[in-house]
Amino acid sequence: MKTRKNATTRAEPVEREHGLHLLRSMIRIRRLEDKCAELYTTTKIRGFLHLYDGEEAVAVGVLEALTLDDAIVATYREHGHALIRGVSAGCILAEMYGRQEGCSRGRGGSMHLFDDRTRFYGGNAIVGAGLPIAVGLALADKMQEKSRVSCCFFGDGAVAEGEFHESLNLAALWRLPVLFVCENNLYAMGTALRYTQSVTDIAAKAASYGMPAAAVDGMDVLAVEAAAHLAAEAIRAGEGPQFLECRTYRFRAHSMYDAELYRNRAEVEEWKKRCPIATFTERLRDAGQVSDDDLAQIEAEVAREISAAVAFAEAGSQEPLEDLTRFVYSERRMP
Amino acid sequence: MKTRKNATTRAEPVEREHGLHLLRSMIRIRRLEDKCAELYTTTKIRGFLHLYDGEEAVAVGVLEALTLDDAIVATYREHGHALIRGVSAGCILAEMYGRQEGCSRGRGGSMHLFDDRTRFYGGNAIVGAGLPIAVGLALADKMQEKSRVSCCFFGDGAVAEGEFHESLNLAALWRLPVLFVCENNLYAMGTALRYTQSVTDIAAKAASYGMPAAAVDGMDVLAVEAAAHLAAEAIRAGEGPQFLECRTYRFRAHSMYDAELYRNRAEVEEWKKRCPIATFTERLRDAGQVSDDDLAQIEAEVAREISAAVAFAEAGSQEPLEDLTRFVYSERRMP
Amino acid sequence: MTTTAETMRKLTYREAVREAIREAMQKDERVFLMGEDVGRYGGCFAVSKGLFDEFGPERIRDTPLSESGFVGAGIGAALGGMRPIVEIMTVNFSLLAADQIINNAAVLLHMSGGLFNVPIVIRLATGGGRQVAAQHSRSLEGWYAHIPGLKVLTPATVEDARGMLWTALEDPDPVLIFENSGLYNMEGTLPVEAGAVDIDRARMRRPGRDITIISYAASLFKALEAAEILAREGIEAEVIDLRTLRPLDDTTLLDSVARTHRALIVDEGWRSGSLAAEISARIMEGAFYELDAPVERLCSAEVPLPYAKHLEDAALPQVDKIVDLVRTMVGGHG
Amino acid sequence: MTTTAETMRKLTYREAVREAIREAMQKDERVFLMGEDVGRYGGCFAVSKGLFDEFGPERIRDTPLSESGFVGAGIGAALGGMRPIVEIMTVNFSLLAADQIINNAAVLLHMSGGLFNVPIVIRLATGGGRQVAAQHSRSLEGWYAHIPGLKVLTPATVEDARGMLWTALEDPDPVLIFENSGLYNMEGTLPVEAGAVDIDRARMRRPGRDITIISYAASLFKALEAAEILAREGIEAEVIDLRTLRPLDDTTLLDSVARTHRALIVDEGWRSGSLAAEISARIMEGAFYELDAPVERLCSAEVPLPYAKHLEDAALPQVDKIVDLVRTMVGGHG
Ligand SMILES: Cc1ncc(C[n+]2csc(CCOP(=O)(O)OP(=O)(O)O)c2C)c(N)n1
Ligand SMILES: Cc1ncc(C[n+]2csc(CCOP(=O)(O)OP(=O)(O)O)c2C)c(N)n1
Ligand SMILES: [Mg+2]
Ligand SMILES: [Mg+2]
Repeated sequence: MKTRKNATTRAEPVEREHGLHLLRSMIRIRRLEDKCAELYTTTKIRGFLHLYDGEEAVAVGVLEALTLDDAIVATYREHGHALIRGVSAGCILAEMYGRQEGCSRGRGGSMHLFDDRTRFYGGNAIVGAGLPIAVGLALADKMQEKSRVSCCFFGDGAVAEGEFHESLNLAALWRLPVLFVCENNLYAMGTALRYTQSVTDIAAKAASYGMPAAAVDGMDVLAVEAAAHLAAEAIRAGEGPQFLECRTYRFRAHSMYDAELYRNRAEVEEWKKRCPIATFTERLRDAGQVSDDDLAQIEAEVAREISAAVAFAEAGSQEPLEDLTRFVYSERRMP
Repeated sequence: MKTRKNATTRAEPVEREHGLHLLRSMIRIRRLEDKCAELYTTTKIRGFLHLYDGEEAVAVGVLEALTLDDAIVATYREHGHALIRGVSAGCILAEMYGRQEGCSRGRGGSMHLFDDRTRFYGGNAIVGAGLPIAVGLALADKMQEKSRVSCCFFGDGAVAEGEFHESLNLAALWRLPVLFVCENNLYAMGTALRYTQSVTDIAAKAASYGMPAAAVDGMDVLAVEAAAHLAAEAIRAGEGPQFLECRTYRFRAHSMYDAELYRNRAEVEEWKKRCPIATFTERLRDAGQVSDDDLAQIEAEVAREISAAVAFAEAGSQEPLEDLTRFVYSERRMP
Repeated sequence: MTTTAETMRKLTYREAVREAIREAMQKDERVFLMGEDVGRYGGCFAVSKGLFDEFGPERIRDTPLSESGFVGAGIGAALGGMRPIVEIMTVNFSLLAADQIINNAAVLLHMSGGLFNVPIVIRLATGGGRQVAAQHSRSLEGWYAHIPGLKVLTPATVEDARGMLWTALEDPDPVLIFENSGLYNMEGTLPVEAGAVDIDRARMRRPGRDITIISYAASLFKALEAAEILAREGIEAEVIDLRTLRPLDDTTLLDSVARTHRALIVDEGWRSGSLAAEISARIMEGAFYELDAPVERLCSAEVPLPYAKHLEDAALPQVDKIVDLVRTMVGGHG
Repeated sequence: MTTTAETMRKLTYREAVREAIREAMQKDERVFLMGEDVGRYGGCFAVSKGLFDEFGPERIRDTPLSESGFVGAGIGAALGGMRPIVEIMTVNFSLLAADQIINNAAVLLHMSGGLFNVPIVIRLATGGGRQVAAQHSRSLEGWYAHIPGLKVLTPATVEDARGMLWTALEDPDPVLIFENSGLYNMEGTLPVEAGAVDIDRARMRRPGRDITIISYAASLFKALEAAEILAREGIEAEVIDLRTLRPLDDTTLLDSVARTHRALIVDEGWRSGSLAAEISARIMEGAFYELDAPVERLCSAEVPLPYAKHLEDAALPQVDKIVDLVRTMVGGHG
């Protein structure tokens, strides 16, 4: 049972183009989330809305290590994952508008983004329920001798669920190509990790299944990327499942309903100093790899992307009522 | 996380009276089970029947460490536990005969023995489902500031269930007075432990919840007793839950339906050499603490107990049909 | 109940549940509340807000995300002499605890020949209509009502939200209380001295002579609204609130149908195998010769509830659909 | 189907299921069987006996006791291009997997707007009558039939036991096949060339004119036996085998009732909120004016099934009760 602890890449250099790409990716997520928050207050978006601010380095770093052939299973806090995976901001927003141009026809909303082209298997709003699915996707790959990774994102809260235990055991027992990514933001809704786990070291817990597990600084996109690369390589090399605990923090409330009674402002502010976007920008700037112009250009591009996405969503249409009962069952037999 | 491995008492002396008591207890279980098997072939007993032959040292050793105030939650392989706990062989057999004189009125059968006087909370036939109940019993004790132990028996197969994970975490997180006893007989029905667990060291798994865990030779009644005593003392001292893995083996088939295709005769024979009754008898004999007369006397007593029990069961009556719907709900309000 | 203005007061459904919990905990040391985010967060639907500060972490007990584990622990605690109120955030997550509820809580008393009863109260938010999509919008109260050994309560009014919890806590057996999340903000009035309520009887919420509309929880108010509209057209609908889905109170239903000779059931659950089907079947069995027309059901469309508002609205029973259906039923035959 | 003697052969229900699995696995590499003790043990009910030796541990895959985990893995494998047959030993243990079945398998296609279908087949043993007590004796097939997105099959005959599995494997959506454990030893004949069967229609298993008895699986044979007894008294009961509980084939039922004007449903499930209630309600809605008497239901007593044989027998629907009920129904009115 090896535990790769705190893999860090602080010292390693990063190519300018790659650095800008990572930065742009994180900013795209942040701006999309900001827009979502805004659209929620104007009631364009309804239902539950869970934002990813502060955690961008996790999705960006991990997805960088995967190819479009790999499969993704995410949670209800998945706008960023979908976006980086290649689902357009327009389709994502249209989904939250409840338009049929949305990536799930407007039926899923914020918590249930799906995309078949990029093997994005949702957007699952039952905590822990995505893990067995990822195990099964990996089982299918193994049985079909496909060298693909099935990557499952989930929160620290999911670790307490029985499905976590069953899934890790199955994946390790059968040596399946699963990448488990725990987005440990220290809280499950309003319940801090120390109130949910008798042992709060999640990577160590994962290692107890005989699965290589690493804990990384989830506020450091390069650290996440490096660890994810190592893990994905090990998986493709047939070494079985790998576990990544990304230690991160959510800057916003759990959902738009959350009054945040369970944590204090100071803690949030402390973490905000470690903002993955700000710190990475600083780092690139220190290395002379990004200029103010670059930044302005990125922001402008992203702003254009987001406003085009809003326009797309606004222009979207409603699925006809007659279609309500479509897709309860498939419309055709399968091959 | 301390793991007390292979606690052993080989060297320790045992008082004659106590030794005879333990031996008698194990023999009582064995003879009761033998009778059950016989009664099954004559169809006096029906349904599922799971026998405990080979594992007697576990129930006897563990229950020796507990008082009548403590609570027990067992599995469908629980005749021995009920018997040693103090449920009469007559009530147990009457239950398997489906008589209203049975400890569960004949409604539960072999898998569902219950007794309120001895806080014997069943006989649960859903693998793993007893663990959360034991956690809750312990929670009640803790909240009521009662210094009692809730002891839960379960098999190696249960370790794979999500409820195992949730229960161990809850018990450790809340420091509840639970004694978890895993009866590791190496098989869950026909599936060997190595096919169900990525890591087969169950005590180590338990320790990963931050819970003291010991693995003991489950064929050695003194070793089990000693480990159980230590664990129970720790629990009563407020040290929170403790875990005991008892490494044992079942000599008979999983149930009366099992063709035993999954293990070979040689393996069974090898284990039979370690029969907890035979080895303990030898040991007492070597120490000059038991004579052939003693043994003959025990066997005679037990034979009388069992035949009286059969007579009691045979003489039992059927619950009237009008009572079928009694106890779906309670017959009176509670205080 | 005759009460003067000063003995009545206003509060929301949410406050009513909270009060019931608080007072039960004050009165009975054995009572405690356990569930995800019931404590520090204040409860997913803010029901338990403030109780953590009042009663502390032992009795307002935040649990990990372990539905099976903590529901089972609730069962064990009930066996051990406590009176746990276990909150499952929404009925959707109760599927993770179905084993404990159905394999343990519902059977222990009967299977033990009467030795071990399980006085647990499980509270669950239920219902659709808030655009939270398929995995968060189920109405499974009728489905749970299939299981012998459970009692299933569905308080619609502020009075029942408060009183039923008390009654449930006095009940020796497992009780599931389904709180329709659409009702938490609803205001109602309550006598200052309100206490436990019976859970054995359905209740007529509006008298009528032309048809019986049978409903419960959130749909009840749609039925009442429809009844008002119909009244303006001269159709007098009697509206019955089931209140308890298991055991069902047949008498009140059959008596009503014997007067009106027509019945419509409005149920937010899916149609096939619904509680509405059960009621239709019971009327068939108990009042067939009283019927002037077939009993009809208005249920949710048989789809996982979609996020988009227009689709969700279309999937759920609505006032206009009730009105239309009643018009046809009353006008059509008889 | 006209077949000569030499093209027919005898086999048990158990063998029929086994053959279907074997042939599906031979024909389609994507098919595999996964579940507790399906491999080395030979299957809890010996259904898969011999298949492990034939296909090896990858395709006859023993799982740990992790119902939620391996059912979820089956869903994932289905999404990933395989055609898993997941065996849950008995329906009672499926409660541990209810989350995956209902929160995932049943909703993914609709919620994804048609993107992701889940071609999983889940086989579950069901039913009471073997003295294995409350936790092992439930009949929950009707209960699962409440859930949109699932298909629920209940093969009664050897032909259906074999053919329905094939059809299920060709189905793009999640299919639950409930095998009543009391039927495994039943022998039947089958054409040598038997293949897939339709799963869209109920089937008349015996024609009659006086009453329609609607049933499925093990109860079907009780209904048929009762019909024989009744025939000797001059009462001709038409017996319908539902075969598929979701989606229900109304047409066959309603056509029959339109001929007989009376109906009795025999269902091993508990009465309240049962599939039997659904059928009664559908007849109410679709054939009310055809009825000469109220539709009746014969279900299991609403108790956790007890171990003692006399109590268990009393709790389950039995031939003599069917006969008595039909006599009253046909004699009583109309
Ligand atoms: C099975 C289940 N139980 C409860 C919930 C309600 N719920 C939604 S998110 C959440 C907290 C999850 O925390 P975590 O896994 O850490 O993810 P995070 O929200 O922090 O990203 C809870 C309790 C749920 N969706 N599913
Ligand atoms: C949840 C659940 N799944 C499956 C079964 C069927 N079953 C009964 S006993 C058993 C094996 C359990 O093995 P283990 O826990 O090691 O206990 P042992 O029988 O060896 O004492 C299985 C699979 C069950 N009773 N409950
Ligand atoms: Mg979290
Ligand atoms: Mg075992």
